[in-house]
Amino acid sequence: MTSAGLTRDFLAAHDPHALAPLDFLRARFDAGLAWVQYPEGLGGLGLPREEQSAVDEAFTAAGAPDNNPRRIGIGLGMAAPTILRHGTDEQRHRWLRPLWTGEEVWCQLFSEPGAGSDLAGLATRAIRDDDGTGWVVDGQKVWTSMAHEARWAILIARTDPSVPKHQGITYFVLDMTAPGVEVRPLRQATGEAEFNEVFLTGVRIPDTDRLGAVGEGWAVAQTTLMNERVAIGGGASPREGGVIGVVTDVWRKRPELRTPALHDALLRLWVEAEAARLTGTRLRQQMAVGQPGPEGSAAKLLFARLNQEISALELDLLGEEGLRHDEWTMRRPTVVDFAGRTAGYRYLRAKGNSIEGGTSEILRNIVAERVLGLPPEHRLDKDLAWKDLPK
Amino acid sequence: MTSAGLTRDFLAAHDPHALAPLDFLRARFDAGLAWVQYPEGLGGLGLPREEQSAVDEAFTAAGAPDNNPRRIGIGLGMAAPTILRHGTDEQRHRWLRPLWTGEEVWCQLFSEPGAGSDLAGLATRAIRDDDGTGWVVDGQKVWTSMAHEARWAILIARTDPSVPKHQGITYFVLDMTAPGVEVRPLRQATGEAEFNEVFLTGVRIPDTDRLGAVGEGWAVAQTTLMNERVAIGGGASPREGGVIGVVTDVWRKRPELRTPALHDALLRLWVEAEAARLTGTRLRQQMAVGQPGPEGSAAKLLFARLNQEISALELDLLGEEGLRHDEWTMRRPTVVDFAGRTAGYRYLRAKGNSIEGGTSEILRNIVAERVLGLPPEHRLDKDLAWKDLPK
Amino acid sequence: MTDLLYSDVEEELRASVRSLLADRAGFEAVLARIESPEPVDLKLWRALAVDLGVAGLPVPEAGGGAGASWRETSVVLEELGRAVAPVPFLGNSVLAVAALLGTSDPLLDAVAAGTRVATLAVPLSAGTLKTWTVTAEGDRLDGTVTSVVDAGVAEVLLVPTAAGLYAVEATDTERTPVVSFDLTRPLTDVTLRGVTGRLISADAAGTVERALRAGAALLASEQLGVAEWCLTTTVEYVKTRRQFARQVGSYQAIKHRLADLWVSVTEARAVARYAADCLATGDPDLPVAAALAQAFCSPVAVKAAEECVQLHGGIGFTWEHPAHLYLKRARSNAATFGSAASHRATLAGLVDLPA
Amino acid sequence: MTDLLYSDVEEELRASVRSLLADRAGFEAVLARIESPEPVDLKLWRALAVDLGVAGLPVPEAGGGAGASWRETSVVLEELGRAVAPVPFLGNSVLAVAALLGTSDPLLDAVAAGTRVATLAVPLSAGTLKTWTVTAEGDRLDGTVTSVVDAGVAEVLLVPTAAGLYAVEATDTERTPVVSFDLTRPLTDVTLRGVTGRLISADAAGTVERALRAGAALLASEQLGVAEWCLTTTVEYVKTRRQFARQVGSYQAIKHRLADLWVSVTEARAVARYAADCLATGDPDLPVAAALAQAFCSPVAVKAAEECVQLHGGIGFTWEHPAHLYLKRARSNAATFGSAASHRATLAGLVDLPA
Repeated sequence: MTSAGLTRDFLAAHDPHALAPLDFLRARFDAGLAWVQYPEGLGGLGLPREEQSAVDEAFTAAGAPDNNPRRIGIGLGMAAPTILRHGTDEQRHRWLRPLWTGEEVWCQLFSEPGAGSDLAGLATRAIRDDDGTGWVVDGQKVWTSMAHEARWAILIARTDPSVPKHQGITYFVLDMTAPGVEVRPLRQATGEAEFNEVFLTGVRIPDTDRLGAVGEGWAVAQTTLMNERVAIGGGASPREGGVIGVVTDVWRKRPELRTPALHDALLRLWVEAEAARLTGTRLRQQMAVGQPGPEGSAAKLLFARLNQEISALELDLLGEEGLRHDEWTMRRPTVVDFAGRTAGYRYLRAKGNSIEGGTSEILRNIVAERVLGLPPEHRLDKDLAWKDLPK
Repeated sequence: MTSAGLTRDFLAAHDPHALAPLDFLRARFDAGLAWVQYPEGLGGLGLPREEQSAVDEAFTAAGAPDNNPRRIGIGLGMAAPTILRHGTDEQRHRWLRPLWTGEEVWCQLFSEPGAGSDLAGLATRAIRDDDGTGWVVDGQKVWTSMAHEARWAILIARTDPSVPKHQGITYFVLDMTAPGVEVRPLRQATGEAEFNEVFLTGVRIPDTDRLGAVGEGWAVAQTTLMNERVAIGGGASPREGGVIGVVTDVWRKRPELRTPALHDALLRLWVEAEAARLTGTRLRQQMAVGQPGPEGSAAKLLFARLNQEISALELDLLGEEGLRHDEWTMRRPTVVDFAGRTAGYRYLRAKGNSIEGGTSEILRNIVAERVLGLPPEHRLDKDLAWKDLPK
Repeated sequence: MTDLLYSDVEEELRASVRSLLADRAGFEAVLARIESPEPVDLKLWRALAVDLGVAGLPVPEAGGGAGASWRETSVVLEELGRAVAPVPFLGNSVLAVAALLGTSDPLLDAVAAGTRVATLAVPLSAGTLKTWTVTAEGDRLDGTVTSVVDAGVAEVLLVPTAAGLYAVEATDTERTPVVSFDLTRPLTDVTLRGVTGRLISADAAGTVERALRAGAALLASEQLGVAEWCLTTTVEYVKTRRQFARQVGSYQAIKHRLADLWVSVTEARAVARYAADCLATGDPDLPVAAALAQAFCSPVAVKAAEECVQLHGGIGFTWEHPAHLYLKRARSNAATFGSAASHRATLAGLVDLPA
Repeated sequence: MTDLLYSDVEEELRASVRSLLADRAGFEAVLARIESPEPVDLKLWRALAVDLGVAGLPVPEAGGGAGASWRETSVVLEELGRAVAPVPFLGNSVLAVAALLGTSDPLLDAVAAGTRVATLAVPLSAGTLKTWTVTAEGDRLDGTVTSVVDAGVAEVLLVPTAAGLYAVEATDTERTPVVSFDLTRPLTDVTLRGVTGRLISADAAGTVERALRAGAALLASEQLGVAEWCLTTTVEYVKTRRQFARQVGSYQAIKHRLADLWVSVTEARAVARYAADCLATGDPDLPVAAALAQAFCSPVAVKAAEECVQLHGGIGFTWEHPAHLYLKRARSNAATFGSAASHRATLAGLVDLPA
């Protein structure tokens, strides 16, 4: 039967308004309509990924509850594909269902204060415990969204410092309620704390929560990171979707702010935003016909630059209003609300776009080396043991 | 006696309108009023360099002939200071007087097709001749202005390929009329040939025309290059001097070409040009009080970028006229006439500004490493013998 | 949904055109030709028009054309841009075809077949044309049009006047070659003194607007081709050129600039494809797509050509290296069918962002 | 000839101010203060004003000042910019002093001595002021002025009205703190309801114009200070921070960006010095110099602060790192005394480049 037919049947059998939302979501998962490209028994039907959007639309049209995908984005976008690809059957069955239904929130413990762009340089240590059934982890992670709400974390840690850095890393799933896990808010330039620092002190992880082989963590992490970049660059949007729509709205509604110089500056950015949007559309068309182009890196580079330039223009436009802010209170947002705050907030928050999820500098390296085939940077750190690297 | 007094006396004794120009110039040289900072007997009086401009002004006011400084710029700006610093007494006396009077034009044989930014990588070979009294030179030089009019060239050539590249170079003065010197025009994107390629085939140079010790040519060349950069960046100019004056003139005279977008673009460039001009003024004030700042590199970077952006704006302004050119004839100009040709000529010629005399990329390296103290580029070529370098 | 990809048919067409151009319009041949008495390569043109049949791609087969669409035309333009090939494609197969397509004039047959070269007598720089420099008294035309593309080799000129669009025999006019800034795209000043014209359309304004809009939409593909050649050539050069015993392309500042350029070219492809598709499908968004195409692709091509010259160092500044031809084409294109700034001003009206 | 260098006296003054700020306005202290109930550091202000005597540098000694010039003021502003120090120097020692200098009002004594803090009641964003939001009926003033710098701590407000410039006691007004985008430069909305004012000058327009022009000319030095701090701090950081076992500052793309930034800062220094010197010497080119100063230095400071955040990576985006304070100051300065674009428009009139 087709996914459309199965969806119809499911909705006929399960009234979204009668069932409790969690029961409805669990049933949907069990029917294989969560993510149809996943295997049967794991929320899917083994169908092409393209069929999912029609399924989602049918559920939305029927008024079905959703799993609050922005809240569980890290689980959906990064943990799940990694567990699916590298997990054991037991691990998949344990984690994927509550992940998808939103019962369990996930976070990502990758970056460290000393390992940002150079993620593989990480220093968090995992050492086999005495009885050999698990690991003891010590270290500090940073830039962790949702750590304060998360039940589980995907974690990479160094299990062998005596080999070159990419070889001594292992990938774990960490229970965030385990003793020794301390989460502290990390305040940003905006005054908020979207992110956290996570301190790990003698935290025990059972070996059954390791994902992939010991020392293979870097390869496993690639699955996570690849999915992160697709997620950040992705998303179809209509013309004037995103931050450009905010500033065009101001322009249209407030003719008293207009000047000839700002007019041309606005039009330049409108053109750039529309070009970036069409580039994203073309990328999705390529992916749909199975030509995954390298345009994903372009999309993320453009997204960051445009958000920054457009929000700066908005400040230019606002003049005195740009000198005034709404609040600097330390808050703990779970999703970034670009449109709901002041232009100043957008300006500051957008500065993070070229740092988080891969700096623009690293993305340019990736484009230059992987797309254009230019020679790699001179590196000392590929062959030396991690412990012998200059720090 | 002061240089002002000496100038007065000299002009009283030598009527510039009565003497033949060359005789007048020779007499001026012999009186030490050519370049007062040079030693006595070599056209100078050993006085501070700052006194020269008053002397020059007095000669100009008296209607004295000049030595056509743009035509002999390479001799004045590069060869002369190098000969003064590194030449023997005999060499100084042989070359400096006819150089300054303009009787003998000089050119510079440094760059090669394979050695542009990496000048020290040059491949032109000089080998001791059989009787040990001279050298035989073979190789190809490029980007040589005035080679077709020059009597002498300053030349660097490799005398020892078995040592690292900076150590195996020797500095010579080459007689451009010697057998085996072939000068071919090098046509540029503008259609003209300001420059030449110079092919050297078994050219003999007497050892008495070597400047500095064998193998010390790179150090000697630094004197030449330092003076080149000062020359390119230098020069006081009034507000709207240079290419910005050309485009402001078009703007003022032809209101029908104006648009709001171009207006702001023009003002941005006006601001940039004025900032660059003030930067040059400040540089000269620093040099005058003996604080030679590193602003010289900034001046050359700015000069190139501004010429390029301003000439592009002029094309934007001209619309249809920019589609039309004056001529593509292969000509051999001796000085670059930025103002006398079309906007399209300026646009094309300005592209050379960020390449000639040190590319903008190399200048940024210099600023980053020498001014900001950032780590040097990773290099393979400092310790390996020149002959063993990858080419 | 607009299709921004290339179809298999389009890729086959591209391969044929590229192969022909590689054979017949190599750089040395182009360089030799542009200073010769015959700067336009009419033999190459015939091979394109007659052998490959690309002179009238969007014209129905019944009308002498190939029965394809403007999308295929845009692919040909990409390749012509990559080769800066001196053929009268822009005048004939873009401007004249676009002008004639809306009419039922029989001239379209010959123009689409490539057997009679035609062009539209407007200044190449015109983004729109609101006044006419040629007047019609009955069927007698008088006046001058400057900087007309491909008029030097055209047999027929389509001349707009207040009274309508006329076809005139090119040999009846006085044609003065212009020293063009872009040597691979010679321009001609055309003067008509009592020349007899044949009325093709009473609506010159509408016809010219349609043709110039098609021109703006499709020129983006030529600009994409120019930019791609510059990017590809520069990337290859910096991989082989060594300075300080390292490939120039191993220096990170160079790498990042080329990465940024690649991003821009990637965007230009999406934008140019969008414009071509809107034109081919009669999408109501065409006015926006065409203005966007020029506002975006025009500076990208210039940037690519400028980086090409700079990153080649001295050699890129010589007459003997192809880079200057691309720089001149890119810069000339930036003033063709209206500047990027004028297209931004057009967009302001179209998308309700008033001054 | 304009002197664009720093005199020995200026360098000594710089050293004193820098040393005081290093002791008393370190980053942690500033960060703690900006969210406290007293965001402005009046103890530091007294040390500057009374101990160092920099509150009224251009005021003749007979008038309570230091008998120096606006050049020395600009050096103090460079240092205050380097420290983003929260003191009422801009309101008091630039705006109020400039407004009072042209008058013979005795208030200048106290303001120049730093014993009574004053500011000019105009919106900080104003490049020029053509209409007044406060009206005077006899000596009774009514109205509101928004976003006034240093009004929160000022004792005296200089209030422009159509009838002239008045001095009012700050405590007689209603002052509402603004949540300022730049936390180190708190703004205040000031409302006057029948407040008694003392007429200082009948020519409010001329006085305000003079003060705002001095503000524009001198703010460039603060912007230079901000830019210099950002450049220096970033250069130091990339020398020590390692990624991939290499100093971040060894990557050429980073090096070139910092070299370009150094060039811009070098230019900004020449431009800011020129403006300060023109102001100090009453040079007739002052209007051009002041507009140029803002048109050029304002974007340089923003660029420097943006590069500082980006090249610090994640740490530069945290509240605990000073970079964000400089970013906020630079961005806020870009909207202070008129935007760069508005100063370009002013230049258009001054140097005969009409629209």
